[in-house]
Amino acid sequence: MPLSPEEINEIRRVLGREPTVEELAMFEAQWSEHCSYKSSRILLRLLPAESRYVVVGPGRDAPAVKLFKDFVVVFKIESHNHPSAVDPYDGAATGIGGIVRDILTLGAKPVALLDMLYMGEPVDPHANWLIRGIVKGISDYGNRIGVPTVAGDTWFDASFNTQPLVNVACVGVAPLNNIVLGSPRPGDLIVIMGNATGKDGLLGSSFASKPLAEDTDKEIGAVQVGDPLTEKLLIDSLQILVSKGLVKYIKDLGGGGLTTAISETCADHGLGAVIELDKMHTRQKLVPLELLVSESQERMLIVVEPSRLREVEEVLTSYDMPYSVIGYFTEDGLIRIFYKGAKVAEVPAKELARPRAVRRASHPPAEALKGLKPVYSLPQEPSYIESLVKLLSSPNIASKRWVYEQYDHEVGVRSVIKPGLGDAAVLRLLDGSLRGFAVKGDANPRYTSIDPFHGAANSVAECFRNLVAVGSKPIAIVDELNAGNPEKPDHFWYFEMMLKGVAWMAEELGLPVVGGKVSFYNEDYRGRQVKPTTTIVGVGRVQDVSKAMTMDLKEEGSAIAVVGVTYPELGGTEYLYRLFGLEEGEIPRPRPSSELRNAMFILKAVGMNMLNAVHDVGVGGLAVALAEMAILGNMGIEVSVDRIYARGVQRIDEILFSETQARYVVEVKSARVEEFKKLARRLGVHISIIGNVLDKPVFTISKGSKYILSADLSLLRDSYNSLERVIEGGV
Amino acid sequence: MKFPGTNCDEDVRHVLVDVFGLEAEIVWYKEFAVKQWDAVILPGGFSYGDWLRAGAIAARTHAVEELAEARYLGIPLLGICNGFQILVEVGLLPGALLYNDSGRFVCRWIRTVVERPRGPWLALARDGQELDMPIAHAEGRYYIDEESYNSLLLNAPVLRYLNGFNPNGSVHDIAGVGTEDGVVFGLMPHPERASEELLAPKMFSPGGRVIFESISYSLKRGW
Amino acid sequence: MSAHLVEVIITNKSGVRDPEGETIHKHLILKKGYSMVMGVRTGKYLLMTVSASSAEEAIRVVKEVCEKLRIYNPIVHDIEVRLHT
Amino acid sequence: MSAHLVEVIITNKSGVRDPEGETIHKHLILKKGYSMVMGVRTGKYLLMTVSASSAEEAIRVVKEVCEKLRIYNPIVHDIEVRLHT
Ligand SMILES: Nc1ncnc2c1ncn2[C@@H]1O[C@H](COP(=O)(O)OP(=O)(O)O)[C@@H](O)[C@H]1O
Ligand SMILES: [Mg+2]
Repeated sequence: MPLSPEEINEIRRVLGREPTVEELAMFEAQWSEHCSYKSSRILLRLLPAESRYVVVGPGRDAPAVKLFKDFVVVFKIESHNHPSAVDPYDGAATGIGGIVRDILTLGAKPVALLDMLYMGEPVDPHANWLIRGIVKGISDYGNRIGVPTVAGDTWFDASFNTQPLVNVACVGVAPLNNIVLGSPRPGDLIVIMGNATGKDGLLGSSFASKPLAEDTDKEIGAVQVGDPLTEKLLIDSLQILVSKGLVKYIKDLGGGGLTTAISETCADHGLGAVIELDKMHTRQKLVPLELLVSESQERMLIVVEPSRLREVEEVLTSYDMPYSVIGYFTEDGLIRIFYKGAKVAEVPAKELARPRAVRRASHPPAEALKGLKPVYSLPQEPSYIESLVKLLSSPNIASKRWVYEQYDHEVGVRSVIKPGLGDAAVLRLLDGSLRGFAVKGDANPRYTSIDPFHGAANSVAECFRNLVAVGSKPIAIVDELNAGNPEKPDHFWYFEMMLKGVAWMAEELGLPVVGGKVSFYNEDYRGRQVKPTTTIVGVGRVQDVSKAMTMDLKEEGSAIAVVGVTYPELGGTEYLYRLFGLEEGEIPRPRPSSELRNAMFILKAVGMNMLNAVHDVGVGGLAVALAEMAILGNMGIEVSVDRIYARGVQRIDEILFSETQARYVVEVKSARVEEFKKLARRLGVHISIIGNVLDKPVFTISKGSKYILSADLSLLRDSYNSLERVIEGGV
Repeated sequence: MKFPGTNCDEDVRHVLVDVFGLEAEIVWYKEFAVKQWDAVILPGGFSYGDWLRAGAIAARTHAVEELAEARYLGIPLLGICNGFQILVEVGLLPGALLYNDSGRFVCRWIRTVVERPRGPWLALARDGQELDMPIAHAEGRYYIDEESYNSLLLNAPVLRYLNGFNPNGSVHDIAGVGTEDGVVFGLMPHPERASEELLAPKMFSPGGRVIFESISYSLKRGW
Repeated sequence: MSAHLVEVIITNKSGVRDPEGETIHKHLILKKGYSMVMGVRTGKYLLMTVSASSAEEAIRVVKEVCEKLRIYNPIVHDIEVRLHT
Repeated sequence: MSAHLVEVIITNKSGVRDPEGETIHKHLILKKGYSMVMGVRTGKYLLMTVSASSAEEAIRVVKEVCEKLRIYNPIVHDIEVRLHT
């Protein structure tokens, strides 16, 4: 997005003169939406960011949170929506590369990746091509750098047919004492390591800060090819530099390239810098302006004390890692850029790094009313088995094996609970103890498009529940807000509401939002915004990974219980959409106090070893949760709807398919049922024991003395495993 | 032995040192010298990005060319996944590894069976023993022509995918092969990921242990 | 109608990086001393057997297939379609 | 000395299956109704820029590189080296 006339005036005021072309380019890159958060900064202050565990909060490239008193997790989320729309393979791949480099800035070791993908319908040829490209891009890059992709979220919806959302997250770990928290000082050297700078990726950030052009062919400068081999060498050589204490400060070169890296580092520490551009190692001949804003991938900035430079150079040389020493920090707060001895720019760092925030107008579109419409007159209930089969084979619910088997989710030998079996992934620290962490990412584009405030709150709650379901204690989240054009008030409204929904729910659940990312302009060339979507990634603490819970049923004769109250909440559900084609109605209400109470109960019951399996109730409701547990455990069940604790329901489909929040299904060891009930009474939690686990492959639900649903497990499994057929054979 | 892009080096070291109590070091390929070691493992990953062909560029490095000498000295050599691809590319093991049938990278647990166990890596395995391990590869479809198969593998130790578990279209369901004396062995599955109960999914057991137990046993007996 | 062999070569556009080619060049070819090789670019090769009335017709069909089925991504790739000789 | 462009095309030998080609053919091309495409084989393409006194010399160098550095695997691959036109 070119600078506006007001912004150019602002630049003249800051400099007290006309800017040079290089200076203009620097301001344009740094003041882009992507780098400066100018439209979102004011609202982002609403997010609660404090807790006693937070070591580094929002503001740096990645936050750090104490997982244990001596260990931190560093985690962050990022979107690569626009690049993935034009070049799905490389766009998604370079998204992974970028998020990993954020984690490297604190010197942590990247140990897990997540991908939250909101893509078009597999039967649409263009969307299908995007889906394959995106997943392959993540696979080829993530696998090659040796960081396992352990969890994610996958959703298919026609609104993403040409503009998918590719959200990726990375988790790093480090002993508390090892993270790199130093500050650069005047005289310290600025070293760029990694790929040679080239013309590739000129002005990528401004590309991401505007709608897709109709003729995307012209966006060639924004096409970036990932180089995972160099990324892997960056990871390895940085680990060595950090372990030897050779670097004081690390910053990635991401959006805005060198300009952003220098200006933010200087502004954050009240410093200036002298940079000699001609010292940069380059791939081809570049003019100063290009050197300043190129977003070539796989580059990092490290700050080195002059006396340690030789040792740093030795490490980099042995790793065949290209680098260049391009300048040093000064005291005066001015960034001075030279090229072959001539000064090409002189800009005050603070003003460059922090453009004035913009207040955007916001008002709800008429369409937003669909979220207030109660669902009161539904057609007659279809057969329950038909409904269940349709839901299980919905690409949004079906097993995502086709996706996660393309990812190496085991490298690092930390993955205790791998994708597919648990509501969240569980990894051990591998420090000789059994300590570890859980991580999961979630969103529901349908909820947030119908009701952005409550929908976003539900994303937080769902992530929280998924972390609890594996037996972890959630400690912090990061968020990614994917919205439309901030200059359009009825798009911006969705952003504002989603953000407020996250802020509210995070506050209620006591979860600090330690970082996040905003992606605007997610609209197609006709200006239609995709479903606005809030993605939440959360991390939970696990004291003993060997006790972590999976969702598969395990033992014949044990009891099946529902934790939480079921309400008739069909608005915005997968059921309403798959069976009746409706995407409207009041979405399930966020219930923070029930979330907290029920989570506490689950964690106690897990801690007391009463349970064999836990699964949160999410998309598809109770019937789907039960079916997933049976299919994954390869065991049957026999349950009755009569005993399900529900309020205000009039129809059975409201019990089976409502997506009421704050609920779990658990498998209780048969000898522990009385204790389980007692614990529930003591904590004031509503539970209902609804049936038993069978060792034959049948799935039955009864009402009174009659079966209302009875199916062979193999039929359900076949539906649940249908995604590969849909994607591979759909075209 | 670690190359640019190797990524299972620390995993293998963890298993050797922390699980089986052996002494082991990760050696950067530039610093590798055969004679220092009792046994050498080429771990998995993507040496040189898997570019050209998995293992092809690493196979032309000085370090790997030195392995011919290790072979001559009878030093046990194990190639896991990318390490196997390298050993095949340099000709220390027969055959070739091609792109998976599915055209996709695949990561999942599978079941294999050992035949004619022998040599330092399989000393403790029983003939016909079933071993569960995960695979994670894009180029794991083992190929060998019938003539070479008959002359080289009918008397050598091999690892086969059990019926229904062949994930990539390998001929004769081959998951791993060795030299006739079993001193050099290579396999696509990852034994280091299958050496601890904690990491094995419910339906599987950690089948990689026997390989590390065997080398430990063999080295202690002065292989 | 007769069978024609048509080659398709898909490479990254000249402005777009090719890390595979760079790696082969730097870590294999130059390391082994072949400095007269000044650069390597990699690409994908497809050989299609097409039943068509003429060579021109076969080429037209292959071009159409490549466009319509997104065998390549015009934003990133150059494509060359030619008769195999 | 001048720069010559030499192409290298690496394909699977005829006895060795090419699942990628089969998939492109069966799942993409035939499904979209292009039944005149009777078969697809895939391969790898390398384009080398070689500084040599003549085209023949450039080809000789590339052939040597391919053999000595095992740019292709003779167990499974066929290779074609030719001048780019
Ligand atoms: N894109 C993806 N990448 C990796 N794992 C995924 C992806 N999508 C889903 N999964 C995994 O599949 C399983 C089911 O995911 P999901 O249906 O999102 O669960 P939930 O409904 O509990 O959020 C989880 O283990 C999840 O991590
Ligand atoms: Mg869940």
